[in-house]
Amino acid sequence: MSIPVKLEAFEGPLDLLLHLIDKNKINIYDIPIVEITEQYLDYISQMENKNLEIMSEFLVMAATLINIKSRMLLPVQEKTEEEQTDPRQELVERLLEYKMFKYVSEILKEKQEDAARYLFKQPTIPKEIANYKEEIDPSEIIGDITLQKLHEIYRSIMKRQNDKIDPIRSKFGKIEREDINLTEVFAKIQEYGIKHKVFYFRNLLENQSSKMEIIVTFLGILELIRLGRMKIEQEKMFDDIKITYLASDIIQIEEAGF
Amino acid sequence: MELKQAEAQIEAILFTMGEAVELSRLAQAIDHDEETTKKIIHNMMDKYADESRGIQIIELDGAYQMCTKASMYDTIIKITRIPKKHVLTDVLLETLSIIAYKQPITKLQIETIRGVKSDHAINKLIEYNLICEVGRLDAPGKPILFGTTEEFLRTFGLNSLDNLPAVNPEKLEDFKLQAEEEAEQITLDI
Amino acid sequence: MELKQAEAQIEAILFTMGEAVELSRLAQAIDHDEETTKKIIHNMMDKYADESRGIQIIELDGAYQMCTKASMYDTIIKITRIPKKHVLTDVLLETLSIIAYKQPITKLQIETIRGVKSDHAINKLIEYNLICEVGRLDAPGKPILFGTTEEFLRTFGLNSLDNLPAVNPEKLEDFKLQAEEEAEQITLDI
Repeated sequence: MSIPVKLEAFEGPLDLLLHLIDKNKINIYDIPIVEITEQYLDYISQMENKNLEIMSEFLVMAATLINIKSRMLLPVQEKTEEEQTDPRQELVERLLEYKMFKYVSEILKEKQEDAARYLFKQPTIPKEIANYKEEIDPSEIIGDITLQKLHEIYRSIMKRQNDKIDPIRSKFGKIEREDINLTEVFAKIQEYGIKHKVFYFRNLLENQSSKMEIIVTFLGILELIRLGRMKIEQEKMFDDIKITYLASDIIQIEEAGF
Repeated sequence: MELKQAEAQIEAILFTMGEAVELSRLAQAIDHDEETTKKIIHNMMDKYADESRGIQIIELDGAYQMCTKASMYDTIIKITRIPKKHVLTDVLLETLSIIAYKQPITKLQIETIRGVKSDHAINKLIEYNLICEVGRLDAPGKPILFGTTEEFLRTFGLNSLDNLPAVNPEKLEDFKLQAEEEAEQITLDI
Repeated sequence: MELKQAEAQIEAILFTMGEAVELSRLAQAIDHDEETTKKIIHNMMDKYADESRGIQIIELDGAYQMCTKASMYDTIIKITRIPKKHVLTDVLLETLSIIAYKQPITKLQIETIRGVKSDHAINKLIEYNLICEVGRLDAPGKPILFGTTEEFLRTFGLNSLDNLPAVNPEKLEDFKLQAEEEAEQITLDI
C-alpha cells in the first residue's frame, strides 16, 4: 500500500472503511478489526490533506477502531449472555446504514436521469392577465401574531445566538481558565430553589454566564431531577425551562454522589 | 402507426417551445418532408377542434404555435385569481423577527444568525409585502439591505415609522433592555 | 358535454400555468368538487397515454403538472437546447437520500449517518430547491429540521414521497450478497 492516497476522494471515514471492506472482500458482519485498523491508519498516515477539520473526522474514526481493537484483544471475562456483545456491533450498524444510503442514492441517480427526460413549459399567461397582481393582505397572513410574539421569537433567537458565544473569551480576546466551583453551584441552585420554588432556568444564570457555568448549572439540575428534588417543564417552542423545586432542604454534593 | 408517432412528436415540440416554430424546423425534427408535416399538423388541428380540448395549434405565417383556445380565457383568468394559501411558517416568522429588529440587514447577516441559507424565506416575505429592499450596504459586493414595509407597520398597528423600535438602534437597545427587565420582573413575581 | 368542457378547461389551465397546480385550485376554477375533478384528471391521464400524444399530466403530491413524455426527449433535443439541470454530485445525492428517507431530520442527524460535516451539501441542496426547512426539533438548541420539496419529486419523477423506492432491510441483504458475488466473479475472471 505504498500508493499515495488523496483522502478527499473518500467522503469521510465511513466511506474509507467501506472501501477497505470492499477491497478486502470481507464480510461486513465479521470485520477482521486488527487488519482493517492497520490499513485504515496506513491510509490516514499518508493523508495529503492537512485540513484540520477533515483530518479530525478521520482521526475520530481511527480512535474508535483502536478502541474496538483493544476491547477485542482483551481476554473475554465470563459474562452473562446479555453482556456479550461484539465490540464491533455498533460500527457494523453504522456502516450498514451508511451503505444503504449509498445504495439508495444510486437508485435515485437513475431515477433522476429518467425524470430529466420530462420537459416542462414556462407559464404563458396572457399579458393582460399577467399584469394582474394578486392582492396579498399581510394582516391575513400574519393572523394572530402580535408584535409581542414577534419580539419573543426574536429574543429566543438571540438567546440561542448568545449561548453559542462564550462571553468571556469573546470579550477579552484571550483564553482564560475559569474555575467553576461545582459544590458552590450545586448549593446555589438549591438555595435559589428553596427561596423561589417555581422559577426559570435563566434565573439561575448571571447576565454574562460563561458556557461552563451554564453547563455546570444544567448538570446540577439534571442531578437534582434524578434525585427527585425538582421537576422541569417546557411548554412550547422557544420557552425558557420552568423549574419547580420540590425539596425543602439542601443536600451536599457528596451525598448526591455527583 | 408512424403517423401517430409524428403527431406526438409535433405536440411535444410545440408544447416545449411555447413560441411559433417554422414548418421547416418541425419537418426536420420529425424526419418528414415539409408537405407531409404540414398535412400531419392540419390533421392534428382538426383533432384539437374537439370540444374536450382546451388547447389548439395556430398557423402564423408558415410557423405553428400551440396556445389555449379563446373560449378558455375566462377559465384562465379565474385560475390566476384564485388566491394561493399563504401561511406564515415558523421559518418565515423567525426571519421576519430578525429583519424587524435588526434592520437594515443583509441576507448574509440573516443567514449567519439563523445558521442556514434563507433566500426562500426572504423572497416569500418580499412577496407578502412584509419586507423590502431599503438600500445597499457600503461593503464589497454592495449587498442588499432589507427592512420592513409600511404594510408591516400597519399590520402590527404601528402608526408611523417612529414607532418602529428597530429604526433607531439605541432605541432598540432601550426597548430590548426594558422588555428584558419586564420579563424578569414577571418571572420574579411568580 | 359538461365533462368535455371540464377536460378542456383543465387542459388549458395546465398548459397556461406550466407549473404544478393544486387539485383544490383546479376544482375551484372548473366549478366541480375535488373528487370529481380528480376523476376527470385521471380520465384525461388515460387519454394522454395514447401514442399519438406527446404530452402528459403528472401528479406531484396532490398537484398536477403538464409535461412531455420521456420518449419525446430525443426529438425535442433535435430542435432546441435543453437547459442543463444542476448536476448532483455523489455527496449531494448521498445527503439528499438520507434527507428523503429520514425526513424530517436535523443537520446533526445527517452528519451522524454520514460521519462528516455536511453544511456545504445541505446549503447546496437548499439552493437547488431540493430540500427546505420544515420546522425546528423540540430539543435543546431547537435545531432546524429539513425535508424534501416539490422540486425534489419532480426531479426524481416521483408522484409523492410514498413512491420513494422501497429499501427494506431484506432488499439490502440481497444487494449485499449480489455485490459480494459480483466482486468474487470479477476476481476470478482476472
